[in-house]
Amino acid sequence: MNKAWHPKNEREEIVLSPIHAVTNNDLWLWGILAAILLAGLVSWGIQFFVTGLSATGLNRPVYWGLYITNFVFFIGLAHSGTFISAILRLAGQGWRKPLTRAAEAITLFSLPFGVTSILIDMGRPDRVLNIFIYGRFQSPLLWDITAVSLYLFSSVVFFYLSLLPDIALCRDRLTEVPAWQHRMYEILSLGWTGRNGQFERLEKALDGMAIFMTMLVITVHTVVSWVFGMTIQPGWHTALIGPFFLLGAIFSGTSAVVIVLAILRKAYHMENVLPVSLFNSLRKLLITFTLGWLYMMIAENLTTSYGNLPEEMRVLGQKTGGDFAIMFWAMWILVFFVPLLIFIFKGKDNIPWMVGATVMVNIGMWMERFIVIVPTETRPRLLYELTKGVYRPTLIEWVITASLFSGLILLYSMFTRFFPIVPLWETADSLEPEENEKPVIGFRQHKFGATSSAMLKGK
Amino acid sequence: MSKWSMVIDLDKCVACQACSIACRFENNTPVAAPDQSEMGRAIRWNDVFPLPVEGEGEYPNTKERYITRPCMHCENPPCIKVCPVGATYQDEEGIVRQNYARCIGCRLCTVGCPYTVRYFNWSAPEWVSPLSEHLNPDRVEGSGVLEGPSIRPRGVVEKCTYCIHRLKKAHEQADAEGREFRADEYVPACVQTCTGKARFFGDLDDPTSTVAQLSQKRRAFRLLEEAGTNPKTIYLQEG
Amino acid sequence: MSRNISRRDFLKMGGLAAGSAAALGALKNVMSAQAATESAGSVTTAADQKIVASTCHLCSAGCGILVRVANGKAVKLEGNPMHPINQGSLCPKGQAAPELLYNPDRLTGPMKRDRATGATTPITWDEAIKTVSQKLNDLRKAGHPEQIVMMHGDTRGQMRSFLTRFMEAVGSPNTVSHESLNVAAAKLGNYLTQGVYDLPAYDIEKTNYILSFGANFLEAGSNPQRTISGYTYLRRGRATRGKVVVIDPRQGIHGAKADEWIPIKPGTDAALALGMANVIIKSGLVDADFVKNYSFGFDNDGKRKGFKDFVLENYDPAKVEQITGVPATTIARLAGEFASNKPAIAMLPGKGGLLNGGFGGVYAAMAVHILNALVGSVEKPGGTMTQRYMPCVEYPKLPSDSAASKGLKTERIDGAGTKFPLGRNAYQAVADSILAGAPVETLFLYDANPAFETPGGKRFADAFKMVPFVVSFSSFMDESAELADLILPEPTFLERWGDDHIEGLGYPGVSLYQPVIEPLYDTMNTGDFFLKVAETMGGTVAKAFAWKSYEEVLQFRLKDIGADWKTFTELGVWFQPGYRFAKRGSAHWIEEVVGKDRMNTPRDGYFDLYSRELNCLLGKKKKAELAPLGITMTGDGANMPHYEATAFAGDETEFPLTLNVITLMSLGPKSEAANMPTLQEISGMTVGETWGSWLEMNPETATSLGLKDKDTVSVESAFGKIQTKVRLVKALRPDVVNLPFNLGHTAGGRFAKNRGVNGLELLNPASEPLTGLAAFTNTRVKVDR
Amino acid sequence: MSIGYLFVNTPGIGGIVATVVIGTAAVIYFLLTRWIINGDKKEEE
Repeated sequence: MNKAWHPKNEREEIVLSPIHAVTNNDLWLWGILAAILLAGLVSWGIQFFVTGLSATGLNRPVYWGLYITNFVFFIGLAHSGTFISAILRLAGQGWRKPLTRAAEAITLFSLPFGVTSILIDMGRPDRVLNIFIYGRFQSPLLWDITAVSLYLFSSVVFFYLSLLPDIALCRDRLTEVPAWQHRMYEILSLGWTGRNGQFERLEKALDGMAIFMTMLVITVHTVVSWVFGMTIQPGWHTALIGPFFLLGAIFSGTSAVVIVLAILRKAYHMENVLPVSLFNSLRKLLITFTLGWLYMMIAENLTTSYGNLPEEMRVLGQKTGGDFAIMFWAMWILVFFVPLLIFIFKGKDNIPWMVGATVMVNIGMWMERFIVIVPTETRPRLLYELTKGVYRPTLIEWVITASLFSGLILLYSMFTRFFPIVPLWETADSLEPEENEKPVIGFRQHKFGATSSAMLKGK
Repeated sequence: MSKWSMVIDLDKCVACQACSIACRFENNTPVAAPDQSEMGRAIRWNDVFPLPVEGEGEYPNTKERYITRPCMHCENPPCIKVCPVGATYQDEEGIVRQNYARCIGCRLCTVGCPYTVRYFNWSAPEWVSPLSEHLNPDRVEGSGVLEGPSIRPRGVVEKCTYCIHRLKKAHEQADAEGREFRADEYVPACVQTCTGKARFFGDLDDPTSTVAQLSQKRRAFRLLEEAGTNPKTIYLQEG
Repeated sequence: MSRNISRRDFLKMGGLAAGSAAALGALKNVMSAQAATESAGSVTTAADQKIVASTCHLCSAGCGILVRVANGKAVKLEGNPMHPINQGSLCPKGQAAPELLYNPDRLTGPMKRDRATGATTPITWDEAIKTVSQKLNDLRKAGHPEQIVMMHGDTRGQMRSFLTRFMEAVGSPNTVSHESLNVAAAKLGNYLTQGVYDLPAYDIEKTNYILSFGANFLEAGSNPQRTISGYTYLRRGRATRGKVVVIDPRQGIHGAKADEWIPIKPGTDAALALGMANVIIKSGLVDADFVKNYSFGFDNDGKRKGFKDFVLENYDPAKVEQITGVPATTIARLAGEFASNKPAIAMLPGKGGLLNGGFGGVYAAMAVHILNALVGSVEKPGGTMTQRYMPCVEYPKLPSDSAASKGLKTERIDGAGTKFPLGRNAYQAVADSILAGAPVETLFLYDANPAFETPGGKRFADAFKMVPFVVSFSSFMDESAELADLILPEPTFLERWGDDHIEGLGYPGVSLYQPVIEPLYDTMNTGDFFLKVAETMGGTVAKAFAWKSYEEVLQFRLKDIGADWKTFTELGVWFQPGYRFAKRGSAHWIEEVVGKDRMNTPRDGYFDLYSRELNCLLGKKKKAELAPLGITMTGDGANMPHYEATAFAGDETEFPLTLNVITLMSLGPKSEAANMPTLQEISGMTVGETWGSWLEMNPETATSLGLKDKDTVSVESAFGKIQTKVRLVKALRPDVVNLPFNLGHTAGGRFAKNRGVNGLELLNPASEPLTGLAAFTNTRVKVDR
Repeated sequence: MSIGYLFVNTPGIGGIVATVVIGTAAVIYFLLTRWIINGDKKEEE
């Protein structure tokens, strides 16, 4: 078959190098991650077939715990990619290009675990089809299902499209990879030939989708929050919960990108491909988000405490001075104080500091999800005195949680071994072939009107 | 069509818990083992508990308050709004019902209910033999329908149904005898057993019914009225 | 390009496949609209069903029940609307009764137990009957039938007289009722004043004002369901709402429902009552007609001091305030309200000593009941009533029997009437006598679990070791049955014949137990057992019991109630409604209302404000002789109700808190109820506890002891030490702590065993010297981590 | 019974909405992909 034309990119060597071979270290890493994943599967098996949710620390009135926290967190994490590649694309931020794929990959791989979390939390996962057969659109859960699955689907496509040229590149360049792998490239590349019309349309399509994706991002995390917001429970029933969830999502998502980039950069020696400047730009964004988070926090809690409704205050009390005080203030430190200081004073040109800070942010954001969900349940409007909710997650819950995270990492790291994690065509100097360039066999002769000569030079 | 309602006179309620237990034996809710009960997984559709009073006094000028709480059978039930599959729904007689056969156990309704009257089967109900001998044989079943005292599978939500099976039996009786069903032909188990005769039950739409009249008393109030759920379980204040 | 095409097709197919499945399902649904709202669910039920009327036996109220029997299984109990006590209601104990019937830990047949190994081996009923009759005959031959002792619990109806008759036929005076654990104090208080040895019945429905002296009448009085029915009628059943004042160190539910709660210092009720009497007399609010014409000893008479002066001199409210901790102003106000809102009731508790009394409980009971007399509430609508009973056909006279009559002349083993001059039963004291060497050859335990339910019950474990032959009729392997030689399980009350008097309403009534289903196991009604034993024993005993079955005994005794047996079994209850109040001074009054039970003094219809019965007993006694009876007062004062400072066990500085063991509505008074899982689950409702004990303590006290809510603490008295969880309760005197009763079983079944702690282990095991009452609240404890 | 009421209350509607949305997306994305791949196609012949 005919090889496609590929835009020139001097980073090609470095970017493709990780794909050539799977090292022993990889196998070790994957082995461990797989083991944890397996442990999680077993635990879930036990919960599903033997014990039911009685294996968890859940009770009345704390009906939701770790699983739902994970659900919200993973969906939040998923916003990294779309934010970087879609929103920044619309904003015409050129610097984003090298890290778009790395970011989108996070989206791609964390979404499924968000969905899984829901299934794990259900009392009757075996009846999941009922949602489609008897689904009531009045229920926020339906909005969730629709939005999230559409989001998942769209990100796959968005991701796949922007990957197409590079798959084709792998197909053409990586001739020494195992046959099956090469076959995979061939199939997935859909016979991409790199005609510049294809590139034009691809760009168009991606621009269009970027708009759609941006809408989706907002919708998705808002409806996720509405699962809580549409009840009349103190602490949940606030219009702010949507925007807050959204901001939190983008915040933790972007932080995740920083971590991933740093790792890739180190592991795959991409110092030049992923320059420090990237981190500096992200740093500016992160500072904004940190302050945004503060703004949301103040807006929410100030409103609550001025309104001073007893049931709301009971929940707030649980956070600031009650059973969750330690976690609450730890969250403040992890999400706000320390990261902000680091971002401002230490983060510039300093990747380790950035990583440290962003790791904190992600841990903190996970806590925040937990603190949004559980304290409210521990102080129901009516029985708050007698059914003071106490929630102690069980081992099974923790194991399953861990397995979800390791699953995410596993998929991600495997992906980086089979596909270029930095988009080559996007970061190419130009999508227009230069004069002196040997045109690939095929149609380009028309364009340059030098068919025969081109033919001759061709081989 | 009747609109069923319960009025509970807290001045006559002596917090004896007979309602709680009558309900258990009528509706086959399982006993919660010590550890489960300790965790707050006990299932008593009608629960009795001390009602905390905001700013209650100090000894000796302090007063304990108690309240008994079945499902409120709200006219505007928050639980029904959020159910993704219509497993919980309000029937034409205003009773908020629960179909164990359809419930997917997402627990959106349990967190949605401000009265926490909805209970989840963390594990399948069990009775040490021969305790299972005393289970109420009444069942409300059909294709894709499992309600009332029917034994619940694990992982679904259950709740007070104003003893829906009693209502259905009363209806059938009336039909069998080929006559009109009368509202006074049925009361839930908790109302029947109430030691203080503190519970009244009937048709709120019938202006002559006891509940309709009591609901107009100055002492009448509803739990969490501010929540706008408009319960059909109505209370009468103490004193 | 062919590959591309095939790929497209693939995509296409995939895309379609994805949706279709679910979409179809959903569509199908929309077509068959409203599938959710009008569910096809139809109701089905058991094929054969019946309703059987019977009586509940889980507390002393004896409510009427209608049992729903479906496919031969007792599935649900409802209150019997015909029954005047509960009028269709039923408390949680009754509702949970199926858990007693179908309890996995029930004893399934007679067995004998090897003392050495403790191993039990099944035996046949014939064997059991032979063994027992053999034993009894031997003792009769040996000329010591009095060494046969029968301890029975709250056994009413015909069974009580039946057991007594059996013991008399055999020749033993030692039928010991457990009333010394609860109702005896009130009965004696009533006896020493009104001359009736019974609990006063209260016309709650018609009264205007209730002074409850720790009667705890909404949870655990002698007849909670009757008092609840009356209470709710008093509150909301009629035009004017009666006032209720609760005097109790613990608020509890009855205090919470009352209009006023007076947290009184434990053991000072007598002083409070007399303080009120003082005010009532001083302010001339006494019912002049009653005290002048129908009561004895109001005014001084010759050298005898009258009640009036005695009270005026000794119980000025200011002084009473010092004793009781109740402000003098409050005392005066309550007394005024009480006397000027007639009809009014001063209510006695049907519980150990006084709920908050302990020693001196009888004087307190007298003082409280006298308040009724002063305001003329005795035998008045809205006042007190005298319990009447259904006419029962007299048993045929016992055939004369030398061995028996000899045995019957001996002193009672429990010291009632001798060691305890006023006492009629001293249940808990049996252990002491045995340990002190009193010869007991055979001990029957019917509906009794003394090893658990008495203060310091562990003594019975040792006592039983000294008794060669102990027989238990318990349906469960409880603490006492565990120590018996023969365990002859009786069926639960849902499987056997029996009856119960209807008490608390004044008018007579009787209520029936009948087997609602065939007995589940190889059990035997103890009545039938003793009939068979009598038959096997032969001789006079056999003659005295010429009935085939206990059911026949019932039919014989209840022939004259006015209902034929068939009607009675259908209704499950029969009574003569409408209490007839006797006119003061009428023959009716003298025969049935005032003085009818007096043993040593004239039955002249005078209500004793100055107890002539006590005078016969104590009149001659010197200070030195009174002291051992726990009486410091001398002369006339000793014969009148007065305040005796409670002799607390435990030095106040070392043991600062008074322990109060409370009975719960949920678990109730009966051991077997503790093995009903549902009741265990709900027992701690008031504090949010479940399946275990808790110690109620006032927050102030906790802070001073450095304790937090839910801390594990050790509670220690001079008699024992236990570990439990402390729960803070605001509505409780800071110097009192409470432990719930009927928890902390060491036997009795899987649900009862090792759940919480038994507070009675901490209590002073001594009996009240004058009356032989067990003292439930004169023990001090200390609490620490 | 307003349309709106029926819409939110009729069982299954939600399921249909969800599936339809996803379904439509599927078709659109499929066409989109094909459109991209076919960039400059005509010139080929």
